[in-house]
Amino acid sequence: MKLQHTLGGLQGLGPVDFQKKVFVEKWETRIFGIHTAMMALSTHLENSIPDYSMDEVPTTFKDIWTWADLRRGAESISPFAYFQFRYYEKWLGGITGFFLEKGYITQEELDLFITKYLKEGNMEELALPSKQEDAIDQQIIKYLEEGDSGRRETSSEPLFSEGQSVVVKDPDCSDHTRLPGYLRNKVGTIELVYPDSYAYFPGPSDHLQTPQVSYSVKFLPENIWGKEYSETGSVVYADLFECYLSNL
Amino acid sequence: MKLQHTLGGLQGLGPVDFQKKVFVEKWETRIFGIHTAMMALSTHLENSIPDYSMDEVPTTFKDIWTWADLRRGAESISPFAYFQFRYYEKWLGGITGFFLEKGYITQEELDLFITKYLKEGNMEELALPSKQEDAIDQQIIKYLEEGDSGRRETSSEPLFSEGQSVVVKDPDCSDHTRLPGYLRNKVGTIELVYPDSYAYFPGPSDHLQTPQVSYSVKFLPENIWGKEYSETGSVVYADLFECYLSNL
Amino acid sequence: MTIPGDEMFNYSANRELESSAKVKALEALLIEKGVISSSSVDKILDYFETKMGPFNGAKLVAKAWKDAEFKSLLLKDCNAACEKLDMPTGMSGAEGEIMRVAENTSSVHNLIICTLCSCYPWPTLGLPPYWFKDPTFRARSAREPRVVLSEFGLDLNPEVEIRVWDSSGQIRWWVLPEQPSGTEHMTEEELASLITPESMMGVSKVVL
Amino acid sequence: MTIPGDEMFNYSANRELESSAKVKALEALLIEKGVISSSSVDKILDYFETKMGPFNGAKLVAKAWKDAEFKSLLLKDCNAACEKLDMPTGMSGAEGEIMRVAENTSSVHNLIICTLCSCYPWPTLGLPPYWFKDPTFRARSAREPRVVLSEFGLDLNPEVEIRVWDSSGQIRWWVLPEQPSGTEHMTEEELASLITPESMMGVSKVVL
Repeated sequence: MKLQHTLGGLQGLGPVDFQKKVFVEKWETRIFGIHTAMMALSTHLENSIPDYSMDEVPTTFKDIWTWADLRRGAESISPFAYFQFRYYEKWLGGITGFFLEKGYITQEELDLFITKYLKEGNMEELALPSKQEDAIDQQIIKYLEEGDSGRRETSSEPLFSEGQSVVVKDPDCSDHTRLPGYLRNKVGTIELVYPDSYAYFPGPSDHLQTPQVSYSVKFLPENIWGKEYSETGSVVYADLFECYLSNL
Repeated sequence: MKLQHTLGGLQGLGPVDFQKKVFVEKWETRIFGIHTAMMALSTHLENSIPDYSMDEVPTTFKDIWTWADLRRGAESISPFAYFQFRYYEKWLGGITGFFLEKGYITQEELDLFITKYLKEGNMEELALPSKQEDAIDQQIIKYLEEGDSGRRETSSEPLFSEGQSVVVKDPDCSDHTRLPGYLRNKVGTIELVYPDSYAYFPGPSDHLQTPQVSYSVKFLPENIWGKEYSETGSVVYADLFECYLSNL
Repeated sequence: MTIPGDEMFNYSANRELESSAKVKALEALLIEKGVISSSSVDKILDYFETKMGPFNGAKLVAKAWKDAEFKSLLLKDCNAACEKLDMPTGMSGAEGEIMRVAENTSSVHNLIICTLCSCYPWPTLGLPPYWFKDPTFRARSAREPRVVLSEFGLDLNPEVEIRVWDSSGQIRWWVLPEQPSGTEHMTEEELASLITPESMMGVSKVVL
Repeated sequence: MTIPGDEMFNYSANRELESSAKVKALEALLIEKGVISSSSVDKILDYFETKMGPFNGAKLVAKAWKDAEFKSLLLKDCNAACEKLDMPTGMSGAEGEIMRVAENTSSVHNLIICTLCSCYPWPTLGLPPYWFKDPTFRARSAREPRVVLSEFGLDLNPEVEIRVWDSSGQIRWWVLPEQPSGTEHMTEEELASLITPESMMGVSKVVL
């Protein structure tokens, strides 16, 4: 198990930082934008439900990029170092690593630009290269407006029914998962069988690209944290793919 | 659960740093020495098996200090920050915090000395105050030579016997524990019932100051990490106090 | 000893400067290489400033408070409810493909978390604030929601059941907060102005 | 991006200087206040340099290799075995009150770890080296001992069973390594000089 996948319930922490800003530094907006552009230009959208014609988008981006890929990169740091980075620093690390690894850019080019910008100072004022390509921006806005739904027609009967008790499986560690660590091996109750099936993005997330039934599962705190658990009057719901559940 | 108590089995880490030195900086030797002196001067030694006469030792130290106290202090940092400190940095933080909290020294005194030393530079050359007290050093050497055995006469029949399967309990999070997190809720086999009983030091470690039977318990990797566990041909043994075990 | 965790929002100027240069270098290279267009990032940021933000959620909540039929629809099918109102194009777009709303009442309080990352309903609430992404929030809210809420300044009556929704799957959850008393006479616009992103994720109530 | 974890043994000079000043200030104050004596720390360090160190363990191992009866005693009752030899006073002292030895053979390899902290048999092995205290070692050795040993340069035959001993209780474990072939003619002193702390914790073998 990766620590990043099992944060829920970790103890010995301090108070929450109740910072309401979305971005605390101006530069963070840019890496958010780059990530979102990559999501919108990902080749896998060709097979999405909205009618995207990815072949016609004049971008040189020719890879799959989803949340799962972002998480793989950002979470590949050792957990002992992971928490020394602010949220968007990890995005910056993961995304830069991806473009270097795939050969879109080289370390030399990157260093050259970084040195240049650092030398010129007052970064916010410096202009970016001008190379406008409206059709790219149109695809990006289309993606933002039409999205990439994981909902698929139901293809199989649900294995579990509402009110049924289930045990959460404990599959092997993966690059990215949609199963919160603190629920592994725990007993819950099916609260709701979602209509239709759901798939997660292609890529490094267990085997979730196969559309499957998914459930809202209800967990009592005593079944997660044990009888000694002191906080009463609360309950946890999680949305879990069928592949994560088994019979009690 | 504190992350510091459940390191075993954490994944997504890098290579081990195979540093063979005991101390990587000269200053680390001093905090190790201070901690060990505190262990040797702890008031609880009055009740230890070796014949210590703590009342007669001319130290102003009048507290209990054991490994458990060191761990409480060193492990009280949020796990998200914990790993940013080297081993003896955490000792330095925990021990300094203890002396401040208990009023042996004040923050002002400490800051005054730190500033003075930083100003004078070349710290290794600076002399420490000279206040020799042979009887303190004698107690320290006596402690190093005679120790503080946790072994006690057997007072109760063992609840479990060799070859028996047991389940490890999952008690509430504490300041310090002797139960490795990765073994909680896992099934093992009693390999050996240790003769006599054992107590752990007084202080913040579950309820281990009560002498009790302890066991060497054998765990198969598939029972800890699941069937998917890929490394075969290994087995884990842990020494567990009876209070951590229950019937299968 | 300075605890590095304390510096979360106060890193050295140098560190921020380096990140700043690095992201600028990356964006410049991606434009030069034809991966993105020179206005792509600006277009995206503009979209979240003008079209998709907590003002959408606030509008839906205010409408639900005034219109019981709309409220039932919102709770039954959030995406269908969005289509009923005069909302921007894209309410079922990125990160809002399937949204569900949990209703706060006098006896039930809902809290939305994402322990694995930071799943958030973009069309109705915009982008997630830092507290939602904070690892300490993610860790503690799953286990001790009442204590965490109280640290946020929200002391709930012990009889109120807390329902924590961990957004681990494909559904993006958000909260229909309770209407504060004394606001019955207000217009939808007036009501909407009271509604914060925090109240729509369940870490605070709407107050007059 | 520099990963701070990579700096483990290479912190900034400033950081080390501050720790240095802080520990010196602490020691000075403790001396002035009469908590410890001005030579206490030096006496403790001297004890581990001259009396308690891996040279004791090496002596016991060398003796066990030459003397089968002594070896049985060492494996049955390590503390009793220490009393049989001409060892320094204190072999059952601090952190050696109850020691046990696990024997490596051609089919079994033992590895001692402490996932909770850094329990180590002081009288026979002295103080723990940094690798033993490394959180990455502690985390990985419990789950993938074979891979970790191989990273340490020790590739074990797949048929060899690895027994990992997590020192979670009151017993301080250490390893009786295998005697390398070709050393049968050596004296105990010659043998002892081959034996490293690493071999007595199971992350390496004794080699000629």
